[in-house]
This record gives sequence, C-alpha cells and structure tokens, in this order.
Amino acid sequence: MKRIAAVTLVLGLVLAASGRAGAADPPVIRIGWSVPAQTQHYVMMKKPGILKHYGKAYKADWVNFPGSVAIIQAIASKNLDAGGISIVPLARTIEQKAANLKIVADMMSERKGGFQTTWVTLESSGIKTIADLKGKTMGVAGYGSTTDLLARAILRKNGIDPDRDVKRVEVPFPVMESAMRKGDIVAGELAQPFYANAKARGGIRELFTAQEVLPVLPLLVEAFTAEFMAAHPQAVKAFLEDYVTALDFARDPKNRDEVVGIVAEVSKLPRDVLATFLLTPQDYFMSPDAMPDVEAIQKTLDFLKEGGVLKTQLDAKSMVDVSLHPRAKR
Amino acid sequence: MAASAAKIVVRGLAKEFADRTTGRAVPAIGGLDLDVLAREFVCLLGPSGCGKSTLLYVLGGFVSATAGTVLIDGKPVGPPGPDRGIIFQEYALFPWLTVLDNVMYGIRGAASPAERRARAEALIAKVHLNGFEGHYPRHLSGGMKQRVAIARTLAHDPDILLADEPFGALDTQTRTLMQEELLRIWEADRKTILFVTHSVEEAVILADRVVVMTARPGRIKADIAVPLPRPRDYDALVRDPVAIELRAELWRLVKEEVVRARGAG
Amino acid sequence: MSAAAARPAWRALLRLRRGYSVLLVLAAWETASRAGAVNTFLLPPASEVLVNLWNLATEGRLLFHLAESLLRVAAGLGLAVAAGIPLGLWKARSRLADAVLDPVMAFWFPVPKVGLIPLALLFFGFAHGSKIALVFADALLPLVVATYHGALHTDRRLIWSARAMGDSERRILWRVVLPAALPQIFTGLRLAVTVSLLVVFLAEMVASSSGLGHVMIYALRTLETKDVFSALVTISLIAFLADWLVIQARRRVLVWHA
Amino acid sequence: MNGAEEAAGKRRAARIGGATIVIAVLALWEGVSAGGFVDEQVLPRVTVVAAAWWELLLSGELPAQVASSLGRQAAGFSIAVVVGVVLGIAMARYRAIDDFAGPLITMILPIPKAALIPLVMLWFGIGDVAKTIVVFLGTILPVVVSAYHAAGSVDQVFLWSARSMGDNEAQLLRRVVLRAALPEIMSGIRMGLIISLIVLVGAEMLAGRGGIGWLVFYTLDTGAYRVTYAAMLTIAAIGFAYDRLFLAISRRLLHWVEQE
Repeated sequence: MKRIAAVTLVLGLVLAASGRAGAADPPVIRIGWSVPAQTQHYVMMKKPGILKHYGKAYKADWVNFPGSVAIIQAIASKNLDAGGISIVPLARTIEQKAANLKIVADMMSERKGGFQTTWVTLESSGIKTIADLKGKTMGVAGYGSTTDLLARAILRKNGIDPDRDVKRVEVPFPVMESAMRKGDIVAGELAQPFYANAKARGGIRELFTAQEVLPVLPLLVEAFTAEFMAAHPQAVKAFLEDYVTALDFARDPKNRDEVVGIVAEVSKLPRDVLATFLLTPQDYFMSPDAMPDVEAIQKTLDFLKEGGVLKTQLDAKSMVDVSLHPRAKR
Repeated sequence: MAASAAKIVVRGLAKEFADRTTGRAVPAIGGLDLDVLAREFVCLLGPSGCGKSTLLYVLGGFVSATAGTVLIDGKPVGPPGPDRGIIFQEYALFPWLTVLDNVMYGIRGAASPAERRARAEALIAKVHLNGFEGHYPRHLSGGMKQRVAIARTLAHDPDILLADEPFGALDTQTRTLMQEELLRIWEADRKTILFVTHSVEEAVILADRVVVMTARPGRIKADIAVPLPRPRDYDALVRDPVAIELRAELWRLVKEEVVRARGAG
Repeated sequence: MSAAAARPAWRALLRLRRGYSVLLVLAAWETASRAGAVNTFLLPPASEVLVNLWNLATEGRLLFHLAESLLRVAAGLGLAVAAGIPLGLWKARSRLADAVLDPVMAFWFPVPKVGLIPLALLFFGFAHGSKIALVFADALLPLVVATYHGALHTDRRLIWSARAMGDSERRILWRVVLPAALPQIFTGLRLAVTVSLLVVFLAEMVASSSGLGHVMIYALRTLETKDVFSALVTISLIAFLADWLVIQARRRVLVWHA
Repeated sequence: MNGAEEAAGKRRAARIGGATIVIAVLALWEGVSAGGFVDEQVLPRVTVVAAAWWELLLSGELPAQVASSLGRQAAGFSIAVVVGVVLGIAMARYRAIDDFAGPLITMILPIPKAALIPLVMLWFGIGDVAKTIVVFLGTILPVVVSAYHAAGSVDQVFLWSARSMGDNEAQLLRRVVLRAALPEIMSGIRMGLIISLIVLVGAEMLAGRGGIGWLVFYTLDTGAYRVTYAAMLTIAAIGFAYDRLFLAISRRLLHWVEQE
C-alpha cells in the first residue's frame, strides 16, 4: 500500500516537474532578455494584454541575464529556447556550433537616424581628432565587446595602434562620464542612457561613432533555436506576431509616455532621464517592419572576419530564418 | 606458569616517537617487562619523561607499541574500551556537560534512563559531591573536578584503572584527602590499578608494589613491594619506620635517574 | 622496522595520495567531454584546455596577468593582515572596542562589495588601487573574527603570569595573547587567502584591464571557452599553492602547537 | 568598584559610540556626494538612496525580492552548514577523506562563481536549485575550514576518555568531537552566514528571476545606482539582524565555554 502511494507520488512529481502535465497547455517559450535596448521585450513582458496570442498559442518564461553571452550559455545548456542577442557573440556561437540559433527578427541597430554608441571627450580636453588620442588614456566599457572591436578598427584606421599608442582601461558604462570628468581618462564610449545623461550635463564633445567602419550595425536580434522552431512552429509564429504588435505599440507616438514608464520600471532608471531620448532619433534604431537586415548582417560578418574576430566566413542568409515572420515577403 | 596468572603482562615493550622538527626516531621506552596481578595496586615511579605515561597509554590502547607484547587477561591489548578506565591529571571532564551528565556519560547497558541516573547519583554521593549534579566543570575546584573524573571512570565499572598522575595538579591538602578517598573506594571493590606518579610519598601510601623506572628510554629499575598493612592510615604512615625507610630507598633510586636524565639531557 | 629507510619512496607516494582526487576529476572531465555527454562549448576536453594553457603560458601574456593578480592579492591581503590582527586583538581585550566595533562590523561585512566597485574605481583608480581595496575589505573579516576568537579564549593564567612579571598591557597583547591566538589566526588566514583570490578575480572580471579575472572575462565575451577554462585552471592551481604555503607556514610557526 | 554599574556604563558608551559612527558615516556620505567630491551618478546622496528605498518598500518590490532571496539563502546556507561541518570533521579525523576532498576544496572554492555559471547551468539548470548550489558553494568554505581545524585540535584527553568509556566512533564524533569543536565551528558558521548573503549577488545573476542579490547586480549594470545602494543596505541590515540572532543562539549553545 505504502509503496504504491510512494510510486504514485514520485510519478506525480516527475510529471509536474516535466511541465507537461496538461497536454492542452500552449508551449512555453523560455526566453532570455537583458538591458538596455530591448524595448519590444519590455512591452511584451509588461503589457501582455495587447498581445493577441499570449497565453493561447504560447506562453513565455522571461528570464533576465547580464548580457548576450550569458543568454547564449543558457541556450547552449538547453535552459532557454530564445533570446535577444548581440550579433557578435551570436556569430561566434554559430561559428563554433555551440548552438543552432536562427535570427528570426530584428531588434535594434546602430545606424544614421538613430543613436549610435559614441566615443566622447570633454570640450576642455584639447582632443580634437582621433589622432590626438595618441599617448592618452581612454575608457572601454568591456574588452572584447562589440563596441570595443569597432573602436579598435576605427583607431587603427586613424593611424593609432590600439594596443601601443593609447592606454585603454576598462570602465563600466555608468562610471565612464565621472571618470572622464575626474580626469582619469580623456575619452570614453557612452551608450544610452549614459550619453543622454552626459549630454544633459554639458561640456561633452563627440569624437567618433561606429559609422566610420560600419554604416549599419545590426546590434541586437531576436534569435530562436532551430530545434524549438521545428518543434513548435505555430508558437513561434504567434510569438513573432505579438512581437510586431509590441513594436508597433512602442513606436506609436501616443503610447510614448506609457512605454517610457515601462522602460523605467524594467530598468529602474529615472523616468525623466529616459524621457530625454527614448523613442526619439536619439534612441537606438528599431526597424518598423522588424525584419532582419540580411545585407547589413553580412557586411558585419565580413567586417568581423576581416578583423580576425571570426575565423571562418559566415553566410548571413543561412543564419536568418524569416519563414515564420508576419512581415516577410513570400 | 606464574606469568599467565597475571592480569597485565608486558614483555619487551619498546616505543619510539618521531621528533617533529628533525624527523628522527626518539626512543621513549626501551625493552620493558612488567607483570601486574589482578586486584593489585601498582604505582609507577620515575623521573619526568621516562615513559611512565606512555606505558599507561599503550595499556589503554591509545598509542601502539613499536615492539614487544602487551597482554591483558592473556589477550593482546585491544583498542580503548570500557574494561580499562583512565584518569588524567587534567581531569578531562567534558566542559559542555554538567557533573551529572559527565558521570552518566559512560554508563551503558542500564535498563532505563532513571536507572542510569540513579547509578550516577550514587557515584556522585560516593565522591561526596551531592548537590553539585547540575554544575558545569568550570564552576568546580580542581579537587572537585578530579572527584567527578573518578566517579565518571568508575561509572562504567572498568576492570583496570589507569591513573596518569591524577593528583599532580592538586594542592597538598586536597591531594591527601583525594588519596584517602581513592583508597577508600579501591578497598571497597579492589580493582587493578596502575597509577603513575612522581611523588614518592604518594606511591608509598597507595601502592601494594612500586615500580621504579629508569630515565629515557624507560626500563624497570626496581620493583619493590610495600609491606604496609591495609587499610592504611595516613597519619600513622608519616611516622611508621618501615614507611620512612621505604621512602628513603625509593627517593634514592629515583634521584639517581633524575641525575642521569639531567646528565644525558 | 623503522620507516626511516623507506622514507623517500614513501614521501613520493604520499604526495601522490594527496593529488589523486584532482587527477580523477580531470579524468572524469576529459571523459565526459570526449564522450559527447556535454556540450564542448560549455566544457571543452581537459586535455585541450591544458594544451591551450601551456600555449598561453609560454606566450608570456598569461604570466603578466598572473603577476598583476598576485600583486593585488599580496597587497590587499597584507593590508588586511596588518589591520585585521590588531583590530581582532583590540576587540578581544577591550570591552569598549568590542561593543563599538561589533555592530559596525556586523553591518559592514554583509554588504556585497561588488556593488562598491564603481566607487572603488573612482576613489582608488582603475589599475591596482581599486582591486587592492576590495581584497582588503573582504579579507579583513576572517582575520578579525579569527584573531578575536583566538585572543578571547587565551588562558587567563598566561595573562596573569605576564602581568605578575610586570608586563604592560600592550606587551601582554603582543607577547602573550597574539601567540596564544596564532593557531586560530592561521585558520583565519587560510580563509582570507581564499577569499582574497575570489575577490580579486571577481573585481578583475567586473572592471579591469589586466589580471587573470580580466583574461577570463575577455575570453567569456569573445566566447573562447578554452581560454576561460585555462584561466580557471590557473586560478585553481594558484589557490592550491597559496593554501599549501599557508599550511607550511602554519607548521613552521606553530611548532609548539599540538 | 561596582562591576555591574561599570558594565552598564561601557554599554552605554558603546551605544553612543556606535550611533556616532553611523551618523558620521551617513553625514560623510551625504557631504561627499552633495559637495561634488564624487559624482552623484556613482554615489547618490543618502537622502536619494533613502527615498529610493522607501519607494521600493511601498511598491512591495523590496519585500518581494527579499522574500524570494531568503529562501535560497537559507537553503544554501543550511546545506553548507550540515555538509561543511560533517565534511570538515571527517577530513580532520580520517586521512583518506582529507586526501581526497582537501585538494578539491582548495582548488574549486576560490574560483569566482561567475566563471562556473555555465557549468552550473549545464548540470543544474537556471532555477532555484542552481542558485542554491551557488550559495552553498560560496558559503561552505568558512564552515569546512573551521570544522576541520577545530576537530583537528580537540584535546586528546577528551578523545581518550570517551574511548575508555566505551564510545564507538560514531558516538565519539557526535558526543565529543562535535561538541568540543563547537565554539570554533560556530565562528566559522557565523562567517558563513555573512558570506551567504554576499554570494546571493553571484547566485542570482545566474538567471534573473528576482531576488535582492539580483537587484544589486542588475541595477549595477543598468546604472540605477540609487537602487543598488538601497538593495546593498537592505542586505547589510538583514546581515546585521542575522548576526544578532546568531549571537543570541550561540551564547545559549556555548554557555559552558570558559571565558575571561
């Protein structure tokens, strides 16, 4: 008697743990997100009411990670099915066959018409051109990050060896402006919202952006594992429709106040700081059709190959799968 | 065979220690023979560092011999067990237990907790500590602690009592009282006792036989019977000519070894 | 009969005996990775990591970063020892100091110091200062606590004997209480060494341009898993060596201790 | 002359001293930030942090995050105490266990947990189990080291006495070694308790589903430092409360220890 009860209990627990107790439940998409610049995700998380399919065709388990690399590790260890990921780690993942990821939608890019990560100096620093940086100390937000790779290319293009001619120290984004004003570094990179903040306080001069080496940098994309797409195409299709809905909602000027509030809530940053740039031309560029820019991705891959970051030549077309995208031309 | 009748038989016992700094082997006991009869009270006397305590620890099963045989009741000495009780100079009372709990610690096999408690209380009464059952060791004087230790050792009713200078840290008055108390307890049930001491007086008052050891490496130097009647009266022994003679003889033997040890050191 | 004759061979075997579990783990790691039981991106084979480590080491850069990390640990730990032991002694000997320090420490120590990294960067600089400060802040706790406990339980007879010999309270602190507390202080030091290594690598991962932690985070960002594990193995070896050194020092200093 | 009066006086002095230190630190903080010595973005003023803390408290976010963390912390800490004490004593008593576990412990525990996160994900997922394991790994070190040293230095006469009273190995360990080692083990556990709160940050950055440690790391990343400091102070306050509770329990448990 006791044994039967125990076996039943164990079986019950196993079933409950496997999460497939009710066959009628929609599939759960385990999806990784991070801050900043994933506005589409934040809207989906905080306003599921506007989404047509949520809870019916799929459910989402939103998990925050400190960045793309952590999301990729979680995907490789089969703890996630999807995530908003930066293009460089994504390319490295595919190159190493660490996970079979497909780009299914655009999230944000750095290009004219939107904000681009900007290398700045103080107006009083006397630095006018990139060449003036020779022998000086500059701040890098993260060695080996995408923006770092771009900065190195730009420095080299301007006749400065990034390893010899300048001293580059790692400074977290939130400290960059203070370090510069304090004189610990003469120049540094600023992403949003730190750029907006620094600009508001004044005395900042722009030195360069990635424009010079990559006119369009598709920085963040939405990616799914091929396995999940094959197993649950309807769920992914429904998710992408909702994703576009959230994008449209965010881009609609009459919702701006609400979206700023959502981002403030998610990022815990002060609302008034966010309001100065969010969803303006000073914000990162979100493509209205949410379609991945295959050409720009290819150019980025080529650039990475040239710079030695990628060892193999990757093909953007094979990395992108828009077969379930609601705005794909068929 | 006379030897097989003895309770404890030691033959050719040797013990070496490794020096912690040099790593060399240092002999503590070198080829020692000793017989102790059942119900005999034997005192081990010798200069400091002659291996008296080591011999006791080998008998207790705490340390193993480098060479030689040690038999108890005809069997090789085994790991420590309740058949051999030990009393240390440092009392070794568990500071986290009360007097009662310390004494109850070694009582096993009793039918019920109440029975164990009753036995422990009886032993506490035997060492005159009634009323201190709930005290922790830190609240007791040295003599009281040692009485608790004796009660605790008696609680598991050992066959053999090994005492390692148990009264060495006590003042003279307390020491005298404790000696009398130990004799009173011993005369009631006559356990085999091997008692290590560096006091000639103590050995004469307590022992049936005094074994004098040489300086390191320890061997038997002399084995002297104490022909004094029991029960012994402390005050009488102070003036007893036999006792006086014996003390002088023992002191002479020990002194030789002390001088020798100093010369060697 | 005596073990003296066979000693050299025995010594060698004893050494091996203390390392075999590490070899076992390496073997299990290698097998798991080779057999395809785990994603090699997350756990590359041990042999490849070791080869990679050898290449990095002979290239020289790794040794530079290692030296940077060790310098920071040595400085931070040294400061923590210099401050922690007197603080612990003082806390144990003065009731007033204990009453004031205890709540302050109880509040300060649980603060996750990683949150202070930005501040440390601005106050102590981007190079060594900020990391040394963080190592100091976290290594202090085990040293103060251990010294305090060791000093608190000093046999009062020792203190009284010293007093009777006319020693001043300060002299007693250094000549009696400190030696009596040494066994516990070494326990604290063992912990502090491990904590220091942990903190320095963590601090270097959050913001640094050199050090093993920096090597590791750079490798993580560029998804060079083999480099990540090479740094990990180096850290493990360093930790093992540091611990061994503390144990040896303990043995040397505490010859009188049972 | 009057000992009780003197003690009360010292306590009062200590309380005043402690309060003075707290007020001085807070005033210094406010001054440094408001006076522009440190950028307010990096070190927000005390008043700003306090306001953020109050806001988080009222919105219910702070209590929720704390509650979700304390479960993990308590679980990881408890397992670390049990495993650490047992392992430490076993290592001190049995050479074979020491030889096996000793090198592994010294080699694995100093690795920053952030670097182990991929492996933790691989074997334990990204749920509470994984986070509890990270807390456990971070917390066990002081417990195991103190138990090891304490059990290794238990007075020989205790062990021999217990043996000669018929204790078998299990009884000896439980009734003598554990008890005799308890004072030092407790100081290791006290450290472990404090560290368990610190490592929450590392554990909860594993995969963010909330928690007070997650809040620290997350806002450190976004630059919302007023929240970072509010969360850090909350952790410190919890640590303080824990420590006082621990001391009270410890005093009861160790009442037999002889102190000057």
